[in-house]
Amino acid sequence: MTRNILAPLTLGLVLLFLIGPFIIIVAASFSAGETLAFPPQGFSFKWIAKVFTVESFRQSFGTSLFLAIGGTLAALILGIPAAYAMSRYRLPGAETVRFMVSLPIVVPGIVVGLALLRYFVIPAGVPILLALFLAHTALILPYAVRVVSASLANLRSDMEEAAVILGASRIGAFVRVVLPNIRGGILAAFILGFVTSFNQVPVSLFLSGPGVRTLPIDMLGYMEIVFDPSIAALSSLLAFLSIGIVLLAERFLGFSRYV
Amino acid sequence: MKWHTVLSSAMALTLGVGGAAQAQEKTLTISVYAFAQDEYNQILYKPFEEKCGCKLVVETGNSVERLAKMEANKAAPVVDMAVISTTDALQASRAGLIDTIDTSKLSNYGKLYDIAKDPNGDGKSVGYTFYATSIVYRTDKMKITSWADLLKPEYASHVAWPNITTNQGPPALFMLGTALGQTAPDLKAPIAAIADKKDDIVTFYVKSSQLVQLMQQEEIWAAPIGRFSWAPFAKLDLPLGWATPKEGQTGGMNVMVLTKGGKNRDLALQFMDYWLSTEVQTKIAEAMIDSPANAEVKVSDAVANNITYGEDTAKNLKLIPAAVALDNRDAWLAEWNAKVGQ
Amino acid sequence: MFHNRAEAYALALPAAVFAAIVFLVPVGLLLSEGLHGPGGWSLSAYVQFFSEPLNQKIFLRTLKLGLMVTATAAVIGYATAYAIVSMPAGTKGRMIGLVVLPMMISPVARTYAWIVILGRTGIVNEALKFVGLTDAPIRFLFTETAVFLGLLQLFLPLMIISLVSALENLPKDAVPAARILGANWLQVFVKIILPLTREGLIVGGTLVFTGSLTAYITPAILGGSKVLMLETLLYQQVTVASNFPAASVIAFLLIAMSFSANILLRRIATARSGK
Amino acid sequence: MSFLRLDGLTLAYGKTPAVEGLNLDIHRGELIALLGPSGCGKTTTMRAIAGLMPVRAGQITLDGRDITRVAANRREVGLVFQSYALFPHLTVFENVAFGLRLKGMSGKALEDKVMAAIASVGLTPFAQRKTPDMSGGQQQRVALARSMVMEPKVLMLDEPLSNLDARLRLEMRTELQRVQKKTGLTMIFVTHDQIEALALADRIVVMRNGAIEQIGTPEDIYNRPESAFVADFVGFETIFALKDGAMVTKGEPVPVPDAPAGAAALAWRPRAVTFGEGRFEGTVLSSSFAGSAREYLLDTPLGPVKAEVDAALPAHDLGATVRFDLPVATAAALRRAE
Repeated sequence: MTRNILAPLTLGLVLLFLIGPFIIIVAASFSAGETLAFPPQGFSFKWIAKVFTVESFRQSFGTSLFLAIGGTLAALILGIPAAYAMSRYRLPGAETVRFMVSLPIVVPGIVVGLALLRYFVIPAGVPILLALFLAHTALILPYAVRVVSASLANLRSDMEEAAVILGASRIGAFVRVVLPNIRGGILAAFILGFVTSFNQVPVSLFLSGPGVRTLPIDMLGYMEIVFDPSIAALSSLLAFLSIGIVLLAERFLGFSRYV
Repeated sequence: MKWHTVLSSAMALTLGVGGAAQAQEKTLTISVYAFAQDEYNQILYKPFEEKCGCKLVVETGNSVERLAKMEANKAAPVVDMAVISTTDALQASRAGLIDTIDTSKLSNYGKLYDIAKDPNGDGKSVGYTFYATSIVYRTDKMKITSWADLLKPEYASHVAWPNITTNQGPPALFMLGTALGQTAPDLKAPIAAIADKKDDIVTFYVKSSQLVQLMQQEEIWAAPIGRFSWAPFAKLDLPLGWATPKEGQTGGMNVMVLTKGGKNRDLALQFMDYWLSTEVQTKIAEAMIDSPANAEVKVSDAVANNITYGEDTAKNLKLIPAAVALDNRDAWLAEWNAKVGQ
Repeated sequence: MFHNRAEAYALALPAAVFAAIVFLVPVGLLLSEGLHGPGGWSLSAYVQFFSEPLNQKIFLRTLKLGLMVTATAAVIGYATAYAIVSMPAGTKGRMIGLVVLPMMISPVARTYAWIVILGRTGIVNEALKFVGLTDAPIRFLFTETAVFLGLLQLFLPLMIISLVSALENLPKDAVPAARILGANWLQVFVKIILPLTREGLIVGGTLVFTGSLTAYITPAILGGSKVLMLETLLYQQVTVASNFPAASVIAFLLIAMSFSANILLRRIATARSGK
Repeated sequence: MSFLRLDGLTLAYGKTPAVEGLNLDIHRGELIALLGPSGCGKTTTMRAIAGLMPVRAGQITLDGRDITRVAANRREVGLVFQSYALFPHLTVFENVAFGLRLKGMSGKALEDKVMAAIASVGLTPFAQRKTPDMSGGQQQRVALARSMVMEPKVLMLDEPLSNLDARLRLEMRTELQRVQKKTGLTMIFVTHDQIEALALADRIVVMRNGAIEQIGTPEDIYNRPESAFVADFVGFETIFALKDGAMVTKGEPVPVPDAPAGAAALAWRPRAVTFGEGRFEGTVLSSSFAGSAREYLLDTPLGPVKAEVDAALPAHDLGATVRFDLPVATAAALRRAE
C-alpha cells in the first residue's frame, strides 16, 4: 500500500515546486525592502503603489490588453469557422489546414518575431503594433482551434441537422444551436488565448518600437534597469486579476469542463 | 514587395490604426538608454513637451540593441535622435546612419567640456554625460587596490564581470590588462586571465541592475560597474565601497546623434539643446543619474561624491578611444567566445 | 457531416491562409536567408556556424536541456497526473487549479523568483545547510541546473494538464483488467497507459520541448552569458552582431529541433503501442 | 397517385456510391418501414428525403412538388433522429417551440400549440425541464413532439426504438401507431429490426446494397419473401438454391420434382423442418432451449440445417444422429436465389 502515500507525496512536492515561486513573488510584493527577497523584509504596500506610478507600465499594459483581447478575438473569428469546417465537413486537405493552423505551436516564437521584423516591419513598413497583432493572433489560433474543436466534438452534429429540418438556415442553426452549446469552449479558448498572449515574451522580443512595447517586455526592460519588487507587485496584481477572471468564468460557466 | 504594402495598409485600415490623428501633433521620436525613465520624464521629457507643444515618443534599450535597430530601419528611419556610446556613434557614423550636427543651433554647445564637444572628431556626435567605471565591492569582505585583485583565488568566486558585449566589458578588460602589465589593444592577455577563472566567476553580466540583487543576496562581493549604476547600491544596507585602484578608473562617454533622414531635424536639435542646458544637466546630476558634461553645472559635495563630476575627473579617466574599440570589437568578441565563452 | 465543399473551404481557408501569410512566408524567407552564400545558394552560413566550437556547444546544450526538461516533465507529469486523476471530482478540480495557477503569473516574475530561491542565501541552500548536506552554499545561479529548474517550472503544468486529460479518457477498467491479467506496474504503464495516452504525451511533450527552445527569459536571466542557449544566442546575434545569416541558421535549428521532437514523440508513442 | 415519390434516386458519399437508381412510391397516410442491415442505404435514403444529403441523380416529389433541390429547411418534412438531437441548452418547451419561432409564431398562439404538442406526448409536467436531465424515453417523446408540432407532410424516424429498453420499446411502438392512426400522418421509419418493421409498418421496404430488394406488406415479407436475402432476414434459416429441378447442396444435388414453377430457391424456417423422421440424416451440433421450443443445429451432408421442435419432446444429445426432412409443402419458394 506504499502507493497510497507515494501519490499524495509526489503531488505535494510537485505543487510546492510549481507554486513556490508564485508564493515568493506574492510575498515580495508586500515587502518593505529594496530588493526581491524571501522571507520579505517587512511589510508595506509601497511597491504595489509604485506600480501605478510607472507610466510605461500603463502604456504597455494598454498595448498588451489590446493584443490579448484583439488577438484572441481575431483568432476566434478565424479559428471557430476553421474548427467547424474540420469537424462538420468532409474537407479534402483538412490535414493541411490542421498543420497550417498548428504551426505556431511548433515554430519557436522568437523565430516568428524575428521573421516578422525582418520581412514585414522593416521592408514593408508594417507598423510594429500591427505586426504584434498578427503574431499574437497567429499564436493564439492553435489554441482557439483546438479548444473549439474539442467542444464541437462533444456536440453531436445531428443537432444542427435537426435545427435545419425544423426550418433554420445553416447560419441560423449555427447561431441558435451550435454557438450556445460551445459557449463554454469559446470562453475557455478566450481565456487560454488571453493568458498566452498576455504573458508572451519570445514573439514580442524583437517586435518593440518607440511607444510600442508589450507589458512583459516592458517588465523585462524595467528589471534591466531597476531591480526592485515592483515587478513582483505588478505580477501579483496581474495574476490575481487573471485568477479572478478564471474563477468568475468557472462559477458562471463551468469553464474547467472545457479545458 | 508590393503585396506587403497592400497587406499592411489593408490591415491598418481594418484595424483603424489612425495615422491621421497622430500627424496632427508634432512628434519627436527619441531613442535612449532604458534606465531612470521616470526621472527623465519629470526633468527632461515633460518640460520639453510643454515647451515645444509636441509629443515625445521614447524608445529605450541598450546602446548596441538600439544601434542594430537603427541599422535595420536605415531605409525608413523611425527615430529622430538617439543617445548611444561613443563607440556605437562611431560605428553609426561609419555605417552612414547619422548626420553631422549643426552645433550653431545648440546654444549650450559652448558650455560643454572640451572633451564632450566632438568626442569622435567627425562632427556627428555631442557628449552629454560621461562616467567612471570602477569596482563596487564589499569593504568588509575584501580589499581592492588593483583591478587584478578581483582575480585573486579567494575573491574570484564572488565576482561578477561585465560581458564583452556590454559597454563596461572592454574598458574593464583594458584596466585588468594594465594591471597585468599588458596594454596591447587586442586584450588577449586580460581575456586569457579571465578565461583562467571563468568557472569561478559568478556570471558575466549583461545588465548591471541585476548586480544589485546579486549583491543583496551575497551572491557576489564585487563587480566592475559604471558610476551611473552606483545609486541603487548606495541604498543597500551593506558595507559597499567604490574602489580607486592604483591603475586608475576607466569609463566612457555617452553622446547624442541625429539619425540620417530623420524627419524632425529642428525639433531634434531643440531637444538636444534643452538636454544640454545648465538647468536640465544640473537637475539630472542632482538626481544622481548622469554626470554633467556642461561645465556651468555646480553640485553639492554630497552629489559630487556619488557621480563622476568635474572636467579634471573626466580627463583622468583611462578611456579606450572609440576607434580602437570599434576596430577591435570583432576580434575581442571572437577571442572572448573562444576562450571564455565555452 | 456536410458535403458542400465550397462552404467548407470558405470556412477553413481564412485561418490557413492567415497562418501561411503570417507564419510560413516570413519564416520561409528567414530560413532562405541562411542558404544564400556569396555566389547564390550555399551552405556556407551553416558551415561557418558549426565551425565555431562555442556554437556547437550551445547547440548541444540547448538540445540536452530541452530533452532533459521534456523527459523529466513526462516522468513527473505522469506521476502527478495519475495522482490527480485518481482523486474525487472536487479535489481533482482544485488540484488542476493549483497546477495551472503558476501559469497566471508573468514568466518574467516567475524567473526572477528563482534568483531568490537558488541564491547562496536562498531557500534551497538554507535547506541543504539545515539538513546538513552542505556546509558552504552551493552555486546554482548561472548554471545549467538553474536553467533546467526554471524551464521545468515554466512548462511542467502544460505536461500535467495534457496528461490529466489523456488519463481521464482512459477506459475505467483498463488498468485493473491488465493487473488481473498479471501485468506489473511497469507493464501496465508501457502496455496500457502509454499507448492510450499517447496523444496527451505528444501534445504535452511538444509544448514542453518547443517551449524550452523558445523561452528566452529563463536562460537569459538564470543562465546569463555563461549558459548561452540557442534562443539567447539568436537574440545576441541579431541585436549585438547584426549577423542575420547566423540568426537564420539558429532559427532553422530551433524549428528543426521542434519538428523532430514532435515526430519523434509520435514515433515513440506509436511504436510502444504495438500499432 | 403517390404522395411521396422517389424516382431513380442515386446517392453517394464522395466516390462511394450509397444508393443506386431507387424508385419508391409512398401513399398519403402510409406507415412505411425501411428495413435492412447497416450500410444498405436506408438511412442515406431517409437523409436524402430530408434534404441532408445531396442527390446525385433522380427526383424526389412530395405532394406534387419536386423537392429534389429544395433546401432542408423548406421541405416540410420532419425527422426524429436516432440520438433525438435535442438542443441541450433549451428546455422541453423551447425545443418544441424552436421551429415555430423560426416561422415567426409567438405569444399565446405559440404557447398553446407547443403545450398541446407536449401534452400529446404526455410530458406536460416536464415542459420547463432541460432535456439532458430526462430519460431516453422522455427525450424521444420530446423529439417526436418537436417534429410533430411542425405538421410536416412526412415524418421520418431513424431507428426510433433502438435506444430504448425492451419495455419502453413496446410502449413506444404502441404510441407511434396511436399517433399515426390519430393524425393520419405519412411516416417513414428506418430500422434494422425485422420484428419492429413487421409489427409497425403498413408496408415494408427491404433494402440491400443501395437498392430495393422487396416491397410488401408485413405478411408478404414474412411469408412470401422473394429472395434468399429477404428470407434470411425474416427468419428462414435453411435455404437451398434450385438448379435443373434439384436443390444445390454441399453434397449431392437433391432432386425436387414437385418444386413450384419459377422458384429459384426453397427456404424453410426452423419450425418447417420435419424432425425425427425423413429422407435425410444429420448429427446434432448444438441444441438450445427456448422455453416452449428447442432448437437444433444439425450437421448434414446437405449443409447446416436448423430445426425447431416442441420442447416437450425428449431432447437429443450433442453428436446424436437424427433423421429429418425438408418438405416442399412447408417451404417458401423464392424467386431469386440470392
